[in-house]
Amino acid sequence: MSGYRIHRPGERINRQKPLSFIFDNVQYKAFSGDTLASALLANGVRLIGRSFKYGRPRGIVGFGAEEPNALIQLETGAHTVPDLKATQVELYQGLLAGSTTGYPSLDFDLKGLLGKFGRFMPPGFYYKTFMEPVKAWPFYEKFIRKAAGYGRAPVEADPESYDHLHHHIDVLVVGGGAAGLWAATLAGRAGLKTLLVDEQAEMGGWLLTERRSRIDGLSGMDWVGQRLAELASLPNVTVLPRTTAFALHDLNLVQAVELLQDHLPLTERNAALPRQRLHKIRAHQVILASGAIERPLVFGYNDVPGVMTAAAGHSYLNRYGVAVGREVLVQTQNDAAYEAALDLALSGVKVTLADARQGGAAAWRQQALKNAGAELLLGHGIAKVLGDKSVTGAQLVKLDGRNNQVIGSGPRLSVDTVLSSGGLTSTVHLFCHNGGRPVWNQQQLSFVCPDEGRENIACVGAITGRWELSDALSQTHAAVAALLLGHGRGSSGKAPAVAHEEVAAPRAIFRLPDGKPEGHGAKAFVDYQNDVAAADIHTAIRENYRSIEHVKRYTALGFGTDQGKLSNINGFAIAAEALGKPIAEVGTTTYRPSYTPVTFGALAGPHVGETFDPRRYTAIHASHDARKAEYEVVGQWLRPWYFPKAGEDLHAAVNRECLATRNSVGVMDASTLGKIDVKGPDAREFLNRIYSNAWSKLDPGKCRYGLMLDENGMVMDDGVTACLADDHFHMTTTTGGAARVYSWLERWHQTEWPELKVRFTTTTDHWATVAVVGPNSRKVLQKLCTDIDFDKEAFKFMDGRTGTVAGLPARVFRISFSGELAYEINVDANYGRYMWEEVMKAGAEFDITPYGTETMHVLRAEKGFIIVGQDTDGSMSPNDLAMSWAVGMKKPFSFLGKRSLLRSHTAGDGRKQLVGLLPLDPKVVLAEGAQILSNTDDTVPAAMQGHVTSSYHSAFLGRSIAMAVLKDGSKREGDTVFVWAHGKSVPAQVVSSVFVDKEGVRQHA
Amino acid sequence: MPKQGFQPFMESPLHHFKLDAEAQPRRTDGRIWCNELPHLGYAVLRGDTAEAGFAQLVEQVTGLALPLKAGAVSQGPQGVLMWTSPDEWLLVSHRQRLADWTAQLDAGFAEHKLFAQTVDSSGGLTLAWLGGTEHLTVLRHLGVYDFESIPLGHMVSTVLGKATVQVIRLDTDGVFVVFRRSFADYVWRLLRRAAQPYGFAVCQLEARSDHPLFAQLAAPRPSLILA
Amino acid sequence: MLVITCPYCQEAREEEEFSYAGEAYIARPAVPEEVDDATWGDYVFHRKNPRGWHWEQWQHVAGCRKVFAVKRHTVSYEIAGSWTLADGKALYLEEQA
Amino acid sequence: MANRYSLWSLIKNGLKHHESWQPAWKSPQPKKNYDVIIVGGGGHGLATAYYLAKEHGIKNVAVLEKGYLGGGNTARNTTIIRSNYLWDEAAHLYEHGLKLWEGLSQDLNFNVMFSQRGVMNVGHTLQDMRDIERRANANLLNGVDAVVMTPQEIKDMVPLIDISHRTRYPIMGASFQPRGGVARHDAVAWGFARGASELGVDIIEQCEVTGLIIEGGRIKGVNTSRGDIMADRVGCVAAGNSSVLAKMAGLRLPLESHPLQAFVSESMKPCIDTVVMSNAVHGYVSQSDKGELVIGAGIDSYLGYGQRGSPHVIEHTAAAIIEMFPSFSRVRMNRQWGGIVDVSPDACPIISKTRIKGLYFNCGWGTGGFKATPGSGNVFAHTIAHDDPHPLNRAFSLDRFATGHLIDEHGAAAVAH
Repeated sequence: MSGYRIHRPGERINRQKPLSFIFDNVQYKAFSGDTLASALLANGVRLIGRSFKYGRPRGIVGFGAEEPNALIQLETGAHTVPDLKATQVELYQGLLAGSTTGYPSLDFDLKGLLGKFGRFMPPGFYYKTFMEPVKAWPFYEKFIRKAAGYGRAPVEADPESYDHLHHHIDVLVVGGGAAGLWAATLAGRAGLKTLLVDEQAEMGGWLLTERRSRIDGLSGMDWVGQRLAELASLPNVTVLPRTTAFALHDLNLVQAVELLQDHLPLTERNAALPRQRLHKIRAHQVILASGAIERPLVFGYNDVPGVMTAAAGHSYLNRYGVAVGREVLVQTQNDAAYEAALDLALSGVKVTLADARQGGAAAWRQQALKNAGAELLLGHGIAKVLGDKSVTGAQLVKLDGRNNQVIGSGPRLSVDTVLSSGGLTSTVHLFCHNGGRPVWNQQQLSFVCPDEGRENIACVGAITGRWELSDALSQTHAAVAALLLGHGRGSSGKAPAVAHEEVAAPRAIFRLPDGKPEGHGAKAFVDYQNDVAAADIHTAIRENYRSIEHVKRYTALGFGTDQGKLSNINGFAIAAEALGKPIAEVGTTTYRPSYTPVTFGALAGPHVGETFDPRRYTAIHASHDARKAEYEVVGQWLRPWYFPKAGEDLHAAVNRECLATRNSVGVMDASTLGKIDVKGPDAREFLNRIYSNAWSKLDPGKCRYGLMLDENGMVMDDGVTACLADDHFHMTTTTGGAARVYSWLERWHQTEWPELKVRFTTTTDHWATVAVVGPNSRKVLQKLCTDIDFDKEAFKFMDGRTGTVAGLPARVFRISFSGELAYEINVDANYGRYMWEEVMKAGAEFDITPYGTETMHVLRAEKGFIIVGQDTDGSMSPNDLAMSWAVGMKKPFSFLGKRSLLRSHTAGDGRKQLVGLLPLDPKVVLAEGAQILSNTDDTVPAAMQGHVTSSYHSAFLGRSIAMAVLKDGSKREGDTVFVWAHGKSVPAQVVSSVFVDKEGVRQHA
Repeated sequence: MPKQGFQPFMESPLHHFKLDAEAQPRRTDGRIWCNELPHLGYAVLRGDTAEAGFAQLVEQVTGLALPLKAGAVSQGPQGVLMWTSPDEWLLVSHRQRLADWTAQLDAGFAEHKLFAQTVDSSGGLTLAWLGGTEHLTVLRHLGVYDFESIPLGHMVSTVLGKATVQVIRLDTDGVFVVFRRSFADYVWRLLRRAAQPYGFAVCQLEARSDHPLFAQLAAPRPSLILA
Repeated sequence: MLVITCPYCQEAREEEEFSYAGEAYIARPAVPEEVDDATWGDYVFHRKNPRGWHWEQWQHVAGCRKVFAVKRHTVSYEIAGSWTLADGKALYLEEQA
Repeated sequence: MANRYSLWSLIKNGLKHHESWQPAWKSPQPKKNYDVIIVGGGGHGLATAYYLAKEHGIKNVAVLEKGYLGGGNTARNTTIIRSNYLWDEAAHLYEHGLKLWEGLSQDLNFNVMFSQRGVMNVGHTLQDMRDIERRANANLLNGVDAVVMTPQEIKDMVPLIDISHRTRYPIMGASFQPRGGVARHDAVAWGFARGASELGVDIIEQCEVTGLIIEGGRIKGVNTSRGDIMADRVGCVAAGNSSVLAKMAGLRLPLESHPLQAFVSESMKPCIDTVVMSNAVHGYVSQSDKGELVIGAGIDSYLGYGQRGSPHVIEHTAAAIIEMFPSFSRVRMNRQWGGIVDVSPDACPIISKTRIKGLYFNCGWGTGGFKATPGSGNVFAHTIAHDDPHPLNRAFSLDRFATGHLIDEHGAAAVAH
């Protein structure tokens, strides 16, 4: 047992609230305020996982978002979450967690055995092997996949919900440490609408750990308390803890995810509240105060459980009351780690501090440490750590003062814990997400954000390389004051006073030498999560992967879920050394969102489940439900597909619906068709331009079918348009094309022909449309309507009337998509269901039969009418559809798409045309999507002649029919072709696509 | 327009939620209160403000000044007239009154040979009222527009999720949300879902004679059940 | 995510309210039948696709439904301005001259 | 090969502390003259150079890359490989590519980790299913493997997918290409670079082409950030930047460059063993060998070279993935990025000569370029070597936009009845 509890003044745990939790099937005790990591350490648990490539034992290294190793699986069943960092999991009573790696067990891992051969697994070793024999790769891959990966994906649907919240604010402050709190205070005092977010449960940043500083005479956390109280009193300020700003996009759009309930036991979560909330924040001004993260030094076996960052050791001690070890070696190259060593020593831990610098820290710090009883070794570095599953000691070497070379051996220490500090790395991620570049600061040894920030993005505190609190706060004050001045607001208050302390410069050392050429000694890890060692970077560069992006991609440096927070700068520095270039020239890899991982659920927010996409219903839907309709999804709409009676399947129902309609009367809900009111003195001219056929001579009271082409000459939509008055038209479009056509009309009018006086208004939702179809449809209408003359001569096919149906004002069009005598009644949709039910009542004596889209498809196919999108696919011209009758090539204005019809290929031979097909066996229904061959003995690749677009059993004809597009189809009537699907071919005869009533007697009846 | 006799057979786009059955008197708690104002009359008004007589005719018929500024709303006890586009307005009133107005307007447009029209959209639109202290927050959950910035007497046309809506702000008490019939189910579910954390309740809406929209509820509520 | 000012609604709105409507001011041949296949194909398909400033059309589909012109930089996504089609065209032609 | 990779080479080099590995490719100074210059050092460009050297004996070739090798779309795609295209021309072209993939690791002696785990396209509507049938039958008759699956067969293969009717767009079936799959994207560029370099091709990184030298309607060479480099034949393979290069030659291309976004989850144990794509709900997903879910998001509607897109596109894609895989709601996105895709009007590539003699373009791959990498390089090399298209890319010339002979792979438009 290495770690243990120790009382610390100002600790952030609540000893009055003991908790218990389970990790890998063992129950442990902890306190409210612990993280899973602090609780595990307090219980002496060190081995948390196995490494990615070599299966090496791994333990906790950090204490926050930077943690590379301690990836755990939280909870089980529907609530399970993979890959959480133990350092970020707030502990709650009854928490259940487990390790994610290790097979067959964490303690005894097979990959760990293989990993002993790690010297034969250089970077890119996958690319260099597993190639022979060719067929064996799937076998290798299976093992590689199993060996890789951390947690397990949940298998049950997520029982919790997520939402989004948009903000439009003046100032967003990212980071609730000293700098962020002060920035928010100043912005808040200036009356600006301000939002402060911080990823942790408690504001304070590094002040949560650091105990010695005094700000304006107050202890750090007292000052934090004062700030929070003030911010809470300002109505224009919002403070969101547990909220991680994870992405910054153009124009200061910041995405942040707030963990609303993750810190609560599953049983205490409020089902009415989301688990997490995605904040989408538009801020005029972003102030980045995201601080810095301490990086470790790179040395031999620096991955043995028990090796941590000094900041982590320090934080576990002061924040959580956990001493991470009894005998601790602190290795540093800077002054800050002395604080950790000092607090540990003062807490009774036996501390040795090795400083890579010959001169060590500022004298006062050295003295303080010695006074606390710690041993100090200047000019020393760790050559390698001893121990396997836990640290047992360390071998030190003496370092040259200038070159990073070993000049002698050092002591071999017996310790149970090693803390290392390689200096701080500014958290520049957000600054760089949309194009900002960090700059290398050789004094502070970090890529930092420039002092001047970017337009509307200010950077304050440690993100600019201000490591010392006094510097950070004075820079913050100056930067925010300047900014407020820029907004025309003064700032109130003086910069917080913090005593300046003397600091010795850090040493520019990243990889501690062990006296051996790189690759010969103990593996020294740069990226823990991806098992990238210092030698791997050298190897990659030797192999000419010299761009830092190549180094990253070849070795996987920084690709983990920690996104290289600990490893990047060390990796860049080692690459720089191998390349013989300064770090600044090597540059950084690209920073990409997200800063820390964010659930898909939070990204999707409310747009899942019943609100994933609108379900659009017609006004008559309840009637269809009552008649037990099955539905078809058409665009966003739900349309009745067929209306099965008891015991009927699709085919039985459709046969019945078809026969009833052809023989008596059927009724269909056609409300989903797009409807556009087109009006103006130039409406007719506009239609001439937008449709391929002519509209000049359509009289009021008449309807016409129109084809719309795109400029490529291909059919994009069709529908019937009725002339209501000389300057007024009721246009219909396909259901799926409604929005597109509406936009199409507006765009052509506004961009190309603004001089035409015409306007378009969508009326799709206003009209409920009921199609009454069949020989008895007239009789039904006559029963419902007294003010329209339905006589066949008075109200002809393709006529339209306005009048009263069932007492309702209505537009009635005698149009037919079935070849039958048929009428479409349009009424105000609020009366839609009433109209439908009145039609049902009036039609009862004729056994009126509601039908859905499937019957509609059969009826129209019997007449050879196309459905855009089914019989066409964006490559069909009107000629290809045998619809040149709907193209007015002589119209004066060159309508949309006309010119394209004249192009050499479009006008040429050898294109496919729409035809009818009759299978020689009338019982065989061809497969829609079947391909057509001219010969049965065609071999692959076969010369495909076209395909079947629509195919049905026609109950009316008592046989199967089909529509197809066929190469040169217009000239092939009478040919026998072979219709091929999944290896079977069926002979069919090419015929006209009009199967029923070629003369049109029925629709004109 | 049909006479009152037919109204019992009208169905609002939200009828399947049976809001009447769920509605309770509004209380002054922190909840989100919401309900539909069903069966109002809507007309899209198209015209050219540069044409002499157009604005005058509209005001003469409706008693509502034609709003010329983007997003502006004219209101009176008989209804509202909202700017939706430089040549387009949305008129909302009681169905019967609206039918009378549009008939008069169309006759007037024809008489004065104006390039203008009305398009009845009463079947295609509906309107919900959303109130409670956090009602703007509910909208902020769903839409990217800065809803807190809508001035009183203004409307904004924007998106909530994947639906286009008009949000009308007449006072600080709540907002009116106009949406299309076929999206009504979706918009209602979205609103309900977003409001849930604050406590969502359907409230009874009272006719208020002085209010441009609540006044329109004065007519008897039709039965929603079809025989 | 872009923020686009609609010259009709006279307000900056988020991208989600708009629909992109392609390159602006593509001239449709006045008499399409008089141009050859290549010229027609050029009009239908070929685009400037610049890496830099681009005159393009956006439609405010969730708002006033108007189509208008936007001058936007295709690398920085900076927007120089937005205009009604007519106003923008004058400026565009001036720039091209 | 001087530095042949094998298990033996790993052991040998391991014993020597990996100090004896040779550069995977050489980085020479550019010469003044080459027989052929390839502009663009991504997968397609490097493959072109490799096949020029290997199959056509043209080894005096330079590949010019403005950044680092494979740093464009090669590094930014979602690594899906399939050949189940609808139209004959496209199916034959992509199938040619797929066949090359099947032997690529061995040919290059570089394991590109081509994993034939299959690619599934799910259908959610009756029209989707018609299109799936049509495509599958066309594929089979073109010699491309294809299977049509029922929802239960889908569920058996992908247990985490939701085939219930709870979903907004219930899954009705799928087409499946068993030979499709994924590969390690970076490795493809490196493997071709190494292979080409070995055959004598000069690979020049950090060399930006700033102009094309054209005299009398013939290409003579290029201006670069590292000086002028001359060649009688120049092949441009610059994906999203093709229009920029074309402008240097006074050409306009039927292309628009758009940001395409993608993201990956954290690494998890194997949970999805194939590639699942859905056009209807706009999302596709596979799992990398490292364990990350690799998810393709939408393409932003507007023109852009910014290698970043709008966050709402990512949000919609996450919603689409959850719609199909409700349990992935609790999985976390680790990293997102954008690439620039050059989209042609018919969603098919342009592999073509131009009116400038000796100047060739290979572009317009849109979102489908990665899968074609070897095939694209192979036929483009032929086109350049012979100054005449390979039979497989003859249909993909620029003149189709004048004649109207498009190869419309947009797929059927949404059903419109």
